Amino acid sequence: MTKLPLDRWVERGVDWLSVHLRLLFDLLASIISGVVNAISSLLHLLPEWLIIVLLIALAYRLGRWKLALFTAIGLVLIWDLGYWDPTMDTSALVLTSSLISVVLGLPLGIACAGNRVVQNAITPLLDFMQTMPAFVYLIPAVTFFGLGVVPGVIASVIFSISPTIRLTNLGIRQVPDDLIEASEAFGSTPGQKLFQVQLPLALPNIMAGINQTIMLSLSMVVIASMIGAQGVGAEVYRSVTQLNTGKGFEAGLAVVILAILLDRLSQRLVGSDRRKRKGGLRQAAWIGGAVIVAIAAAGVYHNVREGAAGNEAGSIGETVGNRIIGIDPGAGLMKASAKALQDYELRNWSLLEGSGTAMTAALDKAYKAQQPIIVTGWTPHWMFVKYDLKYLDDPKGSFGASEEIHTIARLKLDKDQPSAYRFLDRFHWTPSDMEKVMIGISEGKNPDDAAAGWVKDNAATVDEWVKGIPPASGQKLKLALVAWDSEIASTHVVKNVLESRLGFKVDLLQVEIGPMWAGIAGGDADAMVAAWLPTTSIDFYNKYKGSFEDLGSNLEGTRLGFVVPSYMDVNSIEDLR
Amino acid sequence: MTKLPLDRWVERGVDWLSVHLRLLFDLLASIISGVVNAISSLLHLLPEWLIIVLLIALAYRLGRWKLALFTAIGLVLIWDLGYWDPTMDTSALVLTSSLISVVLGLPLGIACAGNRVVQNAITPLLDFMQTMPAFVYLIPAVTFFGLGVVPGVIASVIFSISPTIRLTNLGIRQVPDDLIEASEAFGSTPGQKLFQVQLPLALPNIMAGINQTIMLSLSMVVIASMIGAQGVGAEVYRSVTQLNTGKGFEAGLAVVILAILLDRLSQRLVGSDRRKRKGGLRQAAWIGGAVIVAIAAAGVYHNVREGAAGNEAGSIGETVGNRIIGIDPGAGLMKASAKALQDYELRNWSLLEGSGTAMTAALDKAYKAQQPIIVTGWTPHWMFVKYDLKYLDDPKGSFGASEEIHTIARLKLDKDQPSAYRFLDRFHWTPSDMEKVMIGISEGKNPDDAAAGWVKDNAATVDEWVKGIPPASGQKLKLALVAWDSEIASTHVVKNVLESRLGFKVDLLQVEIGPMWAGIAGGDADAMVAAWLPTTSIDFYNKYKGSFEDLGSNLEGTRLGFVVPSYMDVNSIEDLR
Amino acid sequence: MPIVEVKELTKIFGPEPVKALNLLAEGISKKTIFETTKHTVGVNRVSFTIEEGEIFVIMGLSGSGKSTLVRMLNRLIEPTGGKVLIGGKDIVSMNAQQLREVRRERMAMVFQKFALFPHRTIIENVEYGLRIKGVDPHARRDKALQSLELVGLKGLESRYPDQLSGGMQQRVGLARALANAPDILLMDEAFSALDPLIRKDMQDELLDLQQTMKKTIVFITHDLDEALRIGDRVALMRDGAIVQIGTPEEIMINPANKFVQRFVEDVDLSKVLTASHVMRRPETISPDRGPRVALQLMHDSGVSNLYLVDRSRKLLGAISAEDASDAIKRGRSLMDIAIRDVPVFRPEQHLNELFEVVSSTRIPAAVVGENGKLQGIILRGAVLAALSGGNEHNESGGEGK
Amino acid sequence: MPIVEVKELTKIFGPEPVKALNLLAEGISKKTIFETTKHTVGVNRVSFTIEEGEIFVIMGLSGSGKSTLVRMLNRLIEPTGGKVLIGGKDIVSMNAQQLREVRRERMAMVFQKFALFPHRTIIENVEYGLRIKGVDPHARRDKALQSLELVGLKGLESRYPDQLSGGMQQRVGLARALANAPDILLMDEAFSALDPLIRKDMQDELLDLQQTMKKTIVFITHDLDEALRIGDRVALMRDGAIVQIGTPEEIMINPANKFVQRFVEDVDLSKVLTASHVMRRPETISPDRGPRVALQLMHDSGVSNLYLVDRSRKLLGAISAEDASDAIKRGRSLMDIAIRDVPVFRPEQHLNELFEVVSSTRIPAAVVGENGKLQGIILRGAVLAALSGGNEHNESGGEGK
Ligand SMILES: Nc1ncnc2c1ncn2[C@@H]1O[C@H](COP(=O)(O)OP(=O)(O)OP(=O)(O)O)[C@@H](O)[C@H]1O
Ligand SMILES: Nc1ncnc2c1ncn2[C@@H]1O[C@H](COP(=O)(O)OP(=O)(O)OP(=O)(O)O)[C@@H](O)[C@H]1O
Ligand SMILES: [Mg+2]
Ligand SMILES: [Mg+2]
Repeated sequence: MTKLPLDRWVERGVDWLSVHLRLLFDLLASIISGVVNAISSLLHLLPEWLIIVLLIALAYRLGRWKLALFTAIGLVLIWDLGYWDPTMDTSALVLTSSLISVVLGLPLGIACAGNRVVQNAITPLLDFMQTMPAFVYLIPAVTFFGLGVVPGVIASVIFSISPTIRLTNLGIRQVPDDLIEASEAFGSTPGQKLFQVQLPLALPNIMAGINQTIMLSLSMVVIASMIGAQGVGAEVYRSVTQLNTGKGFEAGLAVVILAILLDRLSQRLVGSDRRKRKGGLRQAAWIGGAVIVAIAAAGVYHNVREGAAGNEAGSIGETVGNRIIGIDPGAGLMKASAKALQDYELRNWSLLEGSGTAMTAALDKAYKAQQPIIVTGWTPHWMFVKYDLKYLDDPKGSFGASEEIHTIARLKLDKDQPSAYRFLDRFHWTPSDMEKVMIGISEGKNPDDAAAGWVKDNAATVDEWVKGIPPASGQKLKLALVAWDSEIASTHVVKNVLESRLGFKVDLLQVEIGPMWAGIAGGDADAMVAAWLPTTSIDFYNKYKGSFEDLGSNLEGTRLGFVVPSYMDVNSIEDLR
Repeated sequence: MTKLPLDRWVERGVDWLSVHLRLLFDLLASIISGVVNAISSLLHLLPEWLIIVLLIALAYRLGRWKLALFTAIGLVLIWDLGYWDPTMDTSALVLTSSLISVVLGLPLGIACAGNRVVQNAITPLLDFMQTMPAFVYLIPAVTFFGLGVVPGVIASVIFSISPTIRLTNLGIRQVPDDLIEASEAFGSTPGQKLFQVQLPLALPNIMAGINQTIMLSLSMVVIASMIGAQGVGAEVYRSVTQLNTGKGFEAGLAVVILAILLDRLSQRLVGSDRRKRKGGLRQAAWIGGAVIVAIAAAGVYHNVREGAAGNEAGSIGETVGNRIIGIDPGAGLMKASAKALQDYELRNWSLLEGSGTAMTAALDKAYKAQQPIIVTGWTPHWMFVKYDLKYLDDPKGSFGASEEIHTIARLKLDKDQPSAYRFLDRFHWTPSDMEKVMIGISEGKNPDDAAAGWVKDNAATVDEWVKGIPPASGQKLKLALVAWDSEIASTHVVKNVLESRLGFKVDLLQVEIGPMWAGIAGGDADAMVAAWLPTTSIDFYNKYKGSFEDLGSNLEGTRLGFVVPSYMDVNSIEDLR
Repeated sequence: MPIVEVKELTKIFGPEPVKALNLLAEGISKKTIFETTKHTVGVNRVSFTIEEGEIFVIMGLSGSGKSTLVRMLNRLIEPTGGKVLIGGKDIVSMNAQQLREVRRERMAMVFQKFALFPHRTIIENVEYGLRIKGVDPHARRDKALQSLELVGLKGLESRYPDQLSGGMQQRVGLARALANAPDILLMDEAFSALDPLIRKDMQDELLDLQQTMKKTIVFITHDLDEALRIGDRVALMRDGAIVQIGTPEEIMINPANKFVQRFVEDVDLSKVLTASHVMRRPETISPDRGPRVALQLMHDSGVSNLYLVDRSRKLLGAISAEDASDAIKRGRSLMDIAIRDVPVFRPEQHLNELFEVVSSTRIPAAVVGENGKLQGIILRGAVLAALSGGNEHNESGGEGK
Repeated sequence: MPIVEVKELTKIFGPEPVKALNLLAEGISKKTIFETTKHTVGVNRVSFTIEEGEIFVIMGLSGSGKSTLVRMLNRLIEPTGGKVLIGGKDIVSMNAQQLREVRRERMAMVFQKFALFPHRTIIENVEYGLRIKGVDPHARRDKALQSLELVGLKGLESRYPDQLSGGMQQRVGLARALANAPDILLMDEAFSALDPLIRKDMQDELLDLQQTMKKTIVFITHDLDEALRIGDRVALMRDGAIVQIGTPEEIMINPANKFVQRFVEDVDLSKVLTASHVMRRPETISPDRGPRVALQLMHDSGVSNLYLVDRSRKLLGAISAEDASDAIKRGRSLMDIAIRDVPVFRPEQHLNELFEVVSSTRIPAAVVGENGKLQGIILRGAVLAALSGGNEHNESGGEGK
């Protein structure tokens, strides 16, 4: 049976969409970013204490003193911990996505309840949206909508809309038949039946759905931060990639407080107590409607203003929105980039945190459209093979000298697995070797096949590596790797050699950079060939020093820096000023 | 308003937990990994076609041909796309975490419905668990449970248990009063009422909750893969990081198919149609119970088999669980300790990473209970004043000779701040001096006060240090320190002298050991008095050589080694074997 | 034109009603159909008409299809077959908009199980129909309050249904229907949870509505007395079919079959039967005859009283045997000795109104029509015989004392 | 010992019942309490006892607290004050375990609004109580089937409640309670949705249960006839308090106040009043007297019949005036001319059983006790007078014909 070329189809589909629906996507993006920006600028405009007081007052009016107390403590804590600004950014994002989810989800849930066909059609779609990993569509989302808050909102909506739809449907279906009959007997229109009978009686279920929607959209903020949505999510991501649990917890706590506040306030707004609910639903609908209109207006305004202010003179900064697309915040490259911005006094430039993948996606998009873009890059990377790129000169040496990639083994590996240890110690190749493997993978080859191909083509080199090492007999070996293209390439090559030449059974543990180091240090993984030094991984190296063995470099001549497509008319970082 | 040191607390809490609840965590980890491994090996044992046929048959029995058709197409597609094995891994993970969620969530939901106090207590907890970003607790989870599938399962449960609890609660609360009354009028026990009336009537809601739990735990597979849980999640992550949308989609599709299958089969198993539901609930409870028992048994078996390899007789090793309590993983002491373990061939001993604080906390706890304990220790340290301790002999010299503590200044400090430079150069004291300050701090004195007290009591010594140095006029000075007790003591004394005698304004920068050196080398900090040499800090010393100025030692006669309370009947590291 | 016209209306519950419909057409019984096809015949080819201003009562065994039938009148249940014409328009073939119009403007329903909205206060429940129609808030609040007052629940406007007793809830349902002021009221056991006093009030209210507003009312009840009291016509159902339709008296007096007879046997006949049902032919004499003739007449027909009537049979008085023989002795005319205060009833008066007089009068009471003509007399034995339910009452005949 | 004893039982609905309780103790009326404190007095210091084997009927206005009262008997509603002793034990102070025991073994309830479990089939609904008790599946299925058959729903075991008509659902609720075979049955308007035929069957069933099994039944109804038919005693409630307790006859005949009188005025008296209520003193004669004496006696007391009794007043026959004068002519003894087929009733027979005979008999029927002694005779006028509701019936007196 030949494999269904599903991957090919999907990619073609995505390409097609990105070409043909660009207008639609741009429109969507500008609406969403308008809304988010409107909310966000509103939140940033008002002083902290005013927002806190307003929210406490609202909480007191809606709930009882308990809620007000929680609001007070929670918000002051956020303020005190220093997460006020990012929290407001996140609020804007989450408010927007929850709003969209509810505004779309309620009618869909109602439609499902009214019609079994609709329900049967929508349910699997919901399952799909909720379980298709966000990571999968984040990349196309970046292609369609660019980096930043917009794809974050969209991913949140996709992930979190489901409970609202499902529980609205369920709630309406559970309304007793005799009440529906009573309503119909008086000649209610479907709308009257809905608003006067079905929705009020389904309210507890609907509110449970909205609660889950809010919770889920907040649970997406970290993932959204990986494609450049700023806010507490980014703080969490940054802390965590720096193995800073305490700080991560603080930022996470800000998320939790925000979640509870949003949830409780929205629940109270509608009124969970039947006795007081009466006008609640309609009131909520009114308020909701008003808020939506206001925000939409603000968004359009924001958009128009930006559009007007925007494209004056053609400085490079302006053409790329003064943004440099970065990668994971924990990476040493980001630190170096930050240093570069400082060294060259690029004050109004911002470095967008995200992930390596998001960066390449953004690059791909810009490249195809021949638009200007500046990214943080490193060699070896397949992007240099695939696109025509250049490093910006770095006269001040902010990015330091070139880096090496080290092989790191756990303690005592030499005792436990001497053969593997010896091979790993000897493993050493060149950037061009690595790029050969990388480009193969980036063109869709299975990494195992790409590695096998390289090993076959470079039998001589490989023979050198394994000469005189007694083969093992099926022992297990765990290699950790981080999902950077370069590491996928090298680790698979190592794996291939270990298996095909030395008779090991290799498990690959693909993890984040922090866990990778923690894993080696804790002895959960045996080795890795992914330690970029002295810049990228230095913090981890220092942190775990003593708990691992450094087998020296396996590749030299890497480079870090700001990278632009060669069609761009800029050559040095100094030109960016 | 000073910032709440929440991050500090959390980190300490985590450290504390990782030391004190290790047994519990280990137990948990072995149970969970047992279950996952049991399921996973079962799934891998059976040939693909058999599993497919079995599932199709089950689907046909439970649902109608539609479900069977979907099962067939879905599973064959997964097979065809080549994701069979990872999908089975993921199934094991997701089955385990959903099972745990449902098994814990149902009773909790019932408890919430029965008792408003419980509900009020649990609801915010659920909000917390669902919105605290998984990334935050993944790192501690790795500390607690190691890399791999276990922290993945735990993170999934934390994230996905909420809907089951919430909707069980809501469903039960919505059961009409008159039916509850009818049930009570016949003298139902609370259990009978629950199983005969409340649960069956709440079933649609409960199943909606379980559906969401399954969906959410599947949505965690990618995140779980970041800490080493293998499966489709890892495939997705890998593909996506290679910007390989198509492949990512394929792997994601496997997740989706798995989700839909799990959901539909579990829904059908209980029976969503009231007309057929009758025995369904009890049947489901039975099946569920049986499955749990079987899997638990398999897990215990798996565990016992693994465990049997371990311990022998009543050696010292056993009394302390073969563990030596260490400190921060980055410290040279840890490296030396690791070396010692190696030198003395203490194979099944483990060196527990943690922090100085955690170590002393553990020591204090054991000492009070007169229990055996082995820690890594160093002199000067207040613990030697407070407790009756002894170093274990180190005949092989793994810990090297005694150490000195050096004062290190940044380059050009002599030019910029000659007064400070001169004082620092002169600063020199004895272990007993230092211990005086340390014990004060350990007894709860503020470090500043303890230092001031010492300075007052030793005016003569201090006068020596500052004699002839012209005082500054409020210049700022940054001292870096690492949060070991000895360094806190010395740095505060230095600070006190600089401020009270020389008119400086001193900022203390408490950092990790790596950043401390980096800070001095980079000029971010002016000096530090914490360079243990030649063992502890040697790597940093070498690494940054040339970027700092070594002002020579400020204290001699320190020592490193394994330390035990003197009531323990062991004298040499060799006795540990 | 009748306001409601039902033609061959049928309802079959089950997944394949048409199959069962065919069986039904073949004359297979409801029970057999259930046993063979698991389909339940709810209503079985029912036809009738209801005139405007009529109170049409439906009675029948539990499960005989009364609720189903009434629910089909406003198409809450979709009929399997047949037609329902409301004011001449077939409701079964209406589109949603037309149907809504009819339900809003022409009909309102009181439900057997109340079906109050638990999330609305009492007054909001009562307002529901008006709100649906778009009546403005003030007007609808006023109407709802009136309606609540009518059912005796004033002061409870702001409670919720679950705070009311069963009977109160039922009255809220009633008020909700009444507030709508529809032409046709469909009432499914609307008084079943009411105590006798309030029930009687409500019955009077209905009768009032019927008379003053010409409302048409379809009323399901299990209470025979109620059916008799308010029903213009009664339909008796069994196994989905109508067994008999007629005025209450027709049904009581001429039950169509054993079933109907058993059904009505417990009724308090004194509230059904009228003087005309129990009166016997009186022996009369005209005032131009003499007492001797009178005495002879009494002797011949074995009675002890004669009724004196003029030529147009207008009652003038009564003659007792004693007085007649006395008159012969004294030579007086019949007019002289006639007893003038003969108790008089109208023929449509119910027996229970007769008891007191009949039990104590010395001369059997007379039954006199509108025009003053003597129609009959009431003998105690005949009254008792009628109450015993025996069917001999309508035969006229002398009392054999 | 009474099986149920209720002492000063009170229920007040609202957040602060004790406050309202004090007001109540001060004698403030339910209405005022509601208006001032928004608390509803459900039941107001009610006390009574029920003996074992008794059918105790509770009637009263809608909202008068009947359901609340009955629900407190098994503590579904927690009383605000007072005691309920079941078999001597106070149910209010029981712990959960004891309460459960009582509910399982001693009482079962039929709910006004049925409260069937929608997720269970009919038979499973009926089995519910048995299942709760832990009866084994076969036994409980058998009992449930019996119980279902009793209420006439055999064959519908596997349907679901929403597929049944209202009356059928009510009977399922009934069957559910009966299946439990409790000592005490609490029935809240348990027959309200039943048609007259089935209702009568059910009433007979209850009477049967009471007689054969000595069950105690507390029965709420709005149907006066029903109360009369099955009630040993009737309690009449108003505004939460009991206005009158007594046998049906006591209440009909001696209503405690205007309210009770109005409440019962519509009742069919022929089902309440018995022969003993309407019988008059007969003129008797012993067989050793001659016909002449008899004739004289008739003439003196103005009657046309005498009843022949022996020395212990045992009825031997009747003597008519005609026969007596005939006997004088022919010289026959009273025994010879006695009419032997005098219609005879027992004193406790209801009037409606008498109608047929009384209407057609030539000689007034006799009322004879258990021992065969003549107690009185039934005159038509007296029957009618009693039915007219006049209160003169118990006075004995001759018929003034
Ligand atoms: N849950 C409740 N909350 C407040 N008031 C209540 C509640 N339940 C009953 N009541 C009030 O208590 C009083 C007695 O109600 P109950 O149900 O006992 O009447 P009932 O005699 O059974 O009437 P019906 O014949 O209409 O069923 C009523 O005034 C009612 O409004
Ligand atoms: N939804 C349904 N599904 C199946 N059968 C039904 C359904 N509704 C009613 N029936 C059946 O239709 C028949 C008629 O029911 P209906 O409710 O009209 O009776 P009813 O005359 O109103 O009785 P009651 O006096 O007891 O209310 C019954 O046999 C009942 O079981
Ligand atoms: Mg009905
Ligand atoms: Mg009641």
